[in-house]
Amino acid sequence: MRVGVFICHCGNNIAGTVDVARVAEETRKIPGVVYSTDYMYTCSEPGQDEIKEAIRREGLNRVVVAACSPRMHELTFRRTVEKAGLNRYFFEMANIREHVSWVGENKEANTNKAIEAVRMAVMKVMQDKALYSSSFKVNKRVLVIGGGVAGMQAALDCADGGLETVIVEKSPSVGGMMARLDKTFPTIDCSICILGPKMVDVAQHELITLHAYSEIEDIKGYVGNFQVKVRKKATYVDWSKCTGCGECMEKCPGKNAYDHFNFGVAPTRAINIPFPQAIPKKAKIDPKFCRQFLKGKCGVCAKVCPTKAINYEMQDEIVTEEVGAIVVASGYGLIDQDLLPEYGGGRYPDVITGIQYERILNASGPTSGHIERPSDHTEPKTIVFVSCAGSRDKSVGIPYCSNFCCMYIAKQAILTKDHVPDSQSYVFYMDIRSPGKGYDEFTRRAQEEYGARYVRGRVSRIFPKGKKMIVRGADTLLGTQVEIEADLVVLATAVTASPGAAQLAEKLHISYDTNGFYVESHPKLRPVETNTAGVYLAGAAQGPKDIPASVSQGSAAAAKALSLLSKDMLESDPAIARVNTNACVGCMKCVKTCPFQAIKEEVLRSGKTVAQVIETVCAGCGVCTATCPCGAIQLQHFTDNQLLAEVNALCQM
Amino acid sequence: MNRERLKEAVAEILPGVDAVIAYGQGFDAAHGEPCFVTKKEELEGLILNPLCEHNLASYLPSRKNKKTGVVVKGCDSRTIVQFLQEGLVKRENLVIIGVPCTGVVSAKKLARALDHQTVEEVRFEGETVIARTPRGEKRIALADVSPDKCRTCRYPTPLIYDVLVGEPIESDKDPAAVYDDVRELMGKSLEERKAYWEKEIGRCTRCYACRNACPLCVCQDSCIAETRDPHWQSQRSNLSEKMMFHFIHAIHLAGRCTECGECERACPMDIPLGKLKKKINMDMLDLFDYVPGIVCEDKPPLYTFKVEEKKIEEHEL
Amino acid sequence: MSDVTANKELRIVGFLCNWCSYGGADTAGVGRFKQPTDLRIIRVPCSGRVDPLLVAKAFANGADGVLVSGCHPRDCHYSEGNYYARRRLEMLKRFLPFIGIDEKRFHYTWISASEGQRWQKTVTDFTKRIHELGPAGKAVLDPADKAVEEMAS
Amino acid sequence: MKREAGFIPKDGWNAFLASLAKRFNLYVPCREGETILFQPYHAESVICLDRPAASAPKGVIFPQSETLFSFELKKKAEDPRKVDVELKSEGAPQDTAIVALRPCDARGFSILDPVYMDVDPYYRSRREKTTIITLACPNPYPGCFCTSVESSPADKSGSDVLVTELDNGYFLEAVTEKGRTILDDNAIQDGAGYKEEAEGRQKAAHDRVKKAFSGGKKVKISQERLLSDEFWEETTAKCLSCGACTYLCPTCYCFNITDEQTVNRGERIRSWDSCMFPHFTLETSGHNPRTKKAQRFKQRVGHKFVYYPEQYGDLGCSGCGRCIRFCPISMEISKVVAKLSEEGEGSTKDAAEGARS
Repeated sequence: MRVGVFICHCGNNIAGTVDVARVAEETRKIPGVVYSTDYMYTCSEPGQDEIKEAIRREGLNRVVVAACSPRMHELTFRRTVEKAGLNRYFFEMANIREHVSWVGENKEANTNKAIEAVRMAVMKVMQDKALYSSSFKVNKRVLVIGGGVAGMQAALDCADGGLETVIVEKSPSVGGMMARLDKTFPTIDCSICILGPKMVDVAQHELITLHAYSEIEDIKGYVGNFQVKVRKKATYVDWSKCTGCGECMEKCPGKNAYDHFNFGVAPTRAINIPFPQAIPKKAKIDPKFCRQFLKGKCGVCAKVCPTKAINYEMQDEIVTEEVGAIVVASGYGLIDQDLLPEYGGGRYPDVITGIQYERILNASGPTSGHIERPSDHTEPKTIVFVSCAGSRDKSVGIPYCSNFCCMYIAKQAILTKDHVPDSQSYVFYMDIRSPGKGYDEFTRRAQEEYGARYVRGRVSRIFPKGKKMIVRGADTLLGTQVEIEADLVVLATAVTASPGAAQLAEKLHISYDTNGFYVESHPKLRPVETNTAGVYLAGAAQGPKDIPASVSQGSAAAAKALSLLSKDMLESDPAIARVNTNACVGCMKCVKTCPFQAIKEEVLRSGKTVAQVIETVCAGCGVCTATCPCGAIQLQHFTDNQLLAEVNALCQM
Repeated sequence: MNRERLKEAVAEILPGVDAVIAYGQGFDAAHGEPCFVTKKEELEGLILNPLCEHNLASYLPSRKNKKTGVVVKGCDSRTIVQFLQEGLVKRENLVIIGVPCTGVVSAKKLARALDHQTVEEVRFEGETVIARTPRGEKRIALADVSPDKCRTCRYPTPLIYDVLVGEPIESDKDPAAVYDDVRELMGKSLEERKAYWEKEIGRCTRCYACRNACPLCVCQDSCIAETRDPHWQSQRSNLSEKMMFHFIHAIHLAGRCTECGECERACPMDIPLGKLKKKINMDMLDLFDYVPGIVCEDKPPLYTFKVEEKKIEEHEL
Repeated sequence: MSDVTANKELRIVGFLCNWCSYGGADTAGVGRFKQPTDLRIIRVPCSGRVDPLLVAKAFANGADGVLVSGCHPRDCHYSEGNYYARRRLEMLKRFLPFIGIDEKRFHYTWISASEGQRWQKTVTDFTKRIHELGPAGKAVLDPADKAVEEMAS
Repeated sequence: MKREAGFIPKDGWNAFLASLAKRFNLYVPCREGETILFQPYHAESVICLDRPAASAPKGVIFPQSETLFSFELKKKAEDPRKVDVELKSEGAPQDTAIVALRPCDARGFSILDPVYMDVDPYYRSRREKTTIITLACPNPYPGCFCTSVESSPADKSGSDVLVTELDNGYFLEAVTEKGRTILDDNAIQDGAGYKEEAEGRQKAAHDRVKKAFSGGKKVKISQERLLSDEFWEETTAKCLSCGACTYLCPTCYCFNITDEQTVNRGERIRSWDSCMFPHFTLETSGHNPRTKKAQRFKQRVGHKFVYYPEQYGDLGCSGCGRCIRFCPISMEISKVVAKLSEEGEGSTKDAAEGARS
């Protein structure tokens, strides 16, 4: 055994609190170590060359690098040793930065800890076996979860790149939040006018299959070969017949159905097409409000439908899609206003949310673009905008900034002035966050050209007084209490993870942070990947984002999927379970505990029954190894003997 | 326990099986022994009395693909149920002769009661054992020389059988008492418990009689106590290695041990090995409401899970 | 081992799952959350890989404390590994004191990749506890060996 | 001149042990729970003479596991390619005595001697340093068959002193020079007068031992049966293939050698092994010539009653009966030998008669 060890200074990150020279020196005393040195930046190109050179010069057959976390650079160095002709698994990393130099204060203790960490790695590397990956076919189809702007962008890019793409959208139409916006900052483009064409492209692209009003039921498989069960929820309208003529909606007597698209600004019909530009433009029945379902008699829509598309008996349907990669663009939600009682949103009709205001401003909205108070449909003259309604507020469990509220408030203030020239807008804010291109100029215009009055401070309470809403808050710049008699109050309610985000994450085996947003595999360097191979993130599902950020992340995720599926075969990770058929007694306990059904029974020629691992299905968790009583099934690279070598290196000194 | 009816039952199934595993007379009057019957002539050698202490089910997994008849008491039948839970035997290859049992004799305890003299004759009158040694005849209450498992036996009638020799018996034992011995030891201090096991397990010679007698030690020839890959244990005969071996045995039996007592019975050093497994069983019962070897459809608790574990709470520091 | 550290450090072994807890320890590092230096970390793919026997072996070899940490339930990278771990490790925790190993020396918990502070707190508190308990004492000799030693002395 | 026979009154026995303990590492049969084991003597030892110990005192001279030598790999940081190996061997054994073992156990050593004395320094040095003070067996115990292997409850082979318990004391016979030095002690009275009483008891015990097979050392094993697979399959169907028989046996001497190393220290360990274990014959290639317990049990019986005799002209068994007494499934080696012997099982009866006449 000829082990070479390289101790990294990482500039001062490690060398600052660890005596790297001593670590290298102590390491030389370990039997089997023939070369040990310290280096300024081992991950740098000269650093890697030094490793390759040493492998040749010293005839090393095992390499240990003591540096940062293997989660950071293990792959880098595996490639390095491979380039020098070693098997990539004849390599171990000792984490002496994140786990030592950055967290320990006493240099001597750190140094000692580093020495032992390296000793452990050396003992492990001497137990390592050469592993070789095998390759398997990939399914060149992509699943996009969510038909918002991020999801559509990802789908269009994948499809344009030649990949069959499936979109699964929870609501009856694609478009997501952007479809509900009136204008977009900072250019004041008509939102649906720029989104509409994309929606049409999605509908018309021959490589895109759209499952609207559908949800993910279950996901099995692994990168390159996922099996996805999609639940197509019953619409009670046969979409293959529905032409979207709208007759049914006209005649429907169920006039007070909740309008999800307009966030309940005004009621809609029990059978409805969510909005004029909907894709697909199909009607669906909301049984919660439909007389046929509530009273068992009505059937008006069935009578008037020219294509006899109505089917009250319709059931949910499960379809299975096989894909090789998945883009998760499931979007975001908004804070439950009950958490903000002091504002009275939901209690007082004239206290509304930003997104509701978008619908009121919108020409094709319930008010046809005329600004009016929900309570008495009069035109408001004094409008107060409250930013950070829940955002950056630990007391409601939302420590983070919702990212785009400052901008849309400025936009809404501008639009308000356009609609009602004699109106006055007030904006309560904590800070104005407008870092994007042309953003800060935009918020200034709102103040300077459109006369919106910005008050720096929090609103403490909102309550009605006659027809008015009293907004009481602090002006922290003037250091005084302010009270404004408003006709309409708009709350920039906080962005949250979309409802059901956690359940979806569990189906995908990806992780989510304490706020419910999905976790990327590296915040800086792998922002659209997840820790599950073949699953990528796009849009606000990963964290609050505005349109351009969502669109670019959609394209980025698509690029990842495209590069993954550009190959016909994928390399399987050889660090999977393997069975020693001599030792296996065929008790099949491993079969019972494998989370992936990756182990099956096999009868050898000798007639002996043993366990057999299905290589492509095994994900390498090692549950089987911990289950097997006779140590016959061993997770490669984390075998009993390899872990025992580490334990013994620690606890027998 | 009716020997004649047993012989009939065995004779009946004998033609259809590779062998019937029953009981014969052991090397002396105080011992029974397993007896593999393959020919009618061997029927005469069969015995059926409280000397039938062994758990004959132990032989079944190694005969998974051979059609086998086996004589089981209530306690032994739990082993078969456990086998079926784990798929270690094929039901269709088993012909189970069940024997209701009111308690057996622990050869070890009998030897003690007879001061380890050579035993010339043993008779049974109801609940009394009558033994003759060179020192004369001695009458002993069966309860005084029966294994601990009998004292808390809850299943005197086999839970699974094809033929039942004798009438079913109801248990009159208190279920709560099953783990009294474990509770007693847990009542002692940590140091006392440590000392207790150091003394008991210190006697271990690593002869592996406990392991080989254990019906649920599936590994047998592949036991990790002896292998180098994986290399869990050295061959040193010091206490920590002995401890480690019995730790392995206990952990591997977690939620599987049917408390048949074979490990203790087989141990030439009289180490109370059953206690180790019983302690874990006690916890399995508390945590997962699971008792091994009762319901064929059950799943051993460590080979399954619940997303919400009612009894497991986060441990605070 | 240098005298300084030899005297004040105890032997604590941690088995951390790669995806959550090891990442959590990394996050703690990136955040420079200071911790005691006793703990040594062994990286495993999943808490479900942690065979209770590994913990036993560490104790048999003289570890003063053993810590196992995995992904939070529902959040396992392998979807189910930590559920099996939870059952095995709970069983182990209850069994250890029966054979004379203080269950306080063994702790298992769930820490996600984003919970750097939680990791810092766990390491700090567990190390504190082990120091309160003191050294576990070397693996015991065979009674016979003991006696022989006595005779020799 | 040194005494050939000695006598110790009952009340002098403990003093005798105490005086031995001053000169020797003394091993005595102690009660450990319900079992009796040979353990180092100390003032509080609960000594038990009334039945044979569960395991033979073999381990005192041939330990269950011993460190043949330990090693340390030493390196200097300046020259990491160079490794110095430092070997440490165990210290020389101290004067040791085993007291109150049974003649079958003592005979066990005389069966181990020809195997190890000339070739194994570890065994030899301990054997030479050890004095064996045997207690004649008052009566047989379940499974005993010493007379069938031409031994007896008062067999002297392997012993340095043979002690016979009498009504009011212990009669000591010196068997070897070592033995005479033991008797050369003022606390021990002259025993000449007790010889007759002792011999009477010894004879009585001898006659009570059940004869399991005839022929003694010359027992004729039928080659045909020895080589018949069916015979062994049938005989061992119930065998659990554990090592209880071999590990309790006073004459089994098979061992395994393993190296244990962590980082830079290690040991070479010799430990008991058992022909009943499949790993015993497992070859590096993975091939195993004895995968069946039938093959393994045949080896054990064959070794003791055919191969060992062929090599050393004596049986490899002292008839202590432990392997029968402690076998979890009552495997009866003496019965197996009877079946193997050409006279067959029937022979035991007339053999017993022969013994009576």
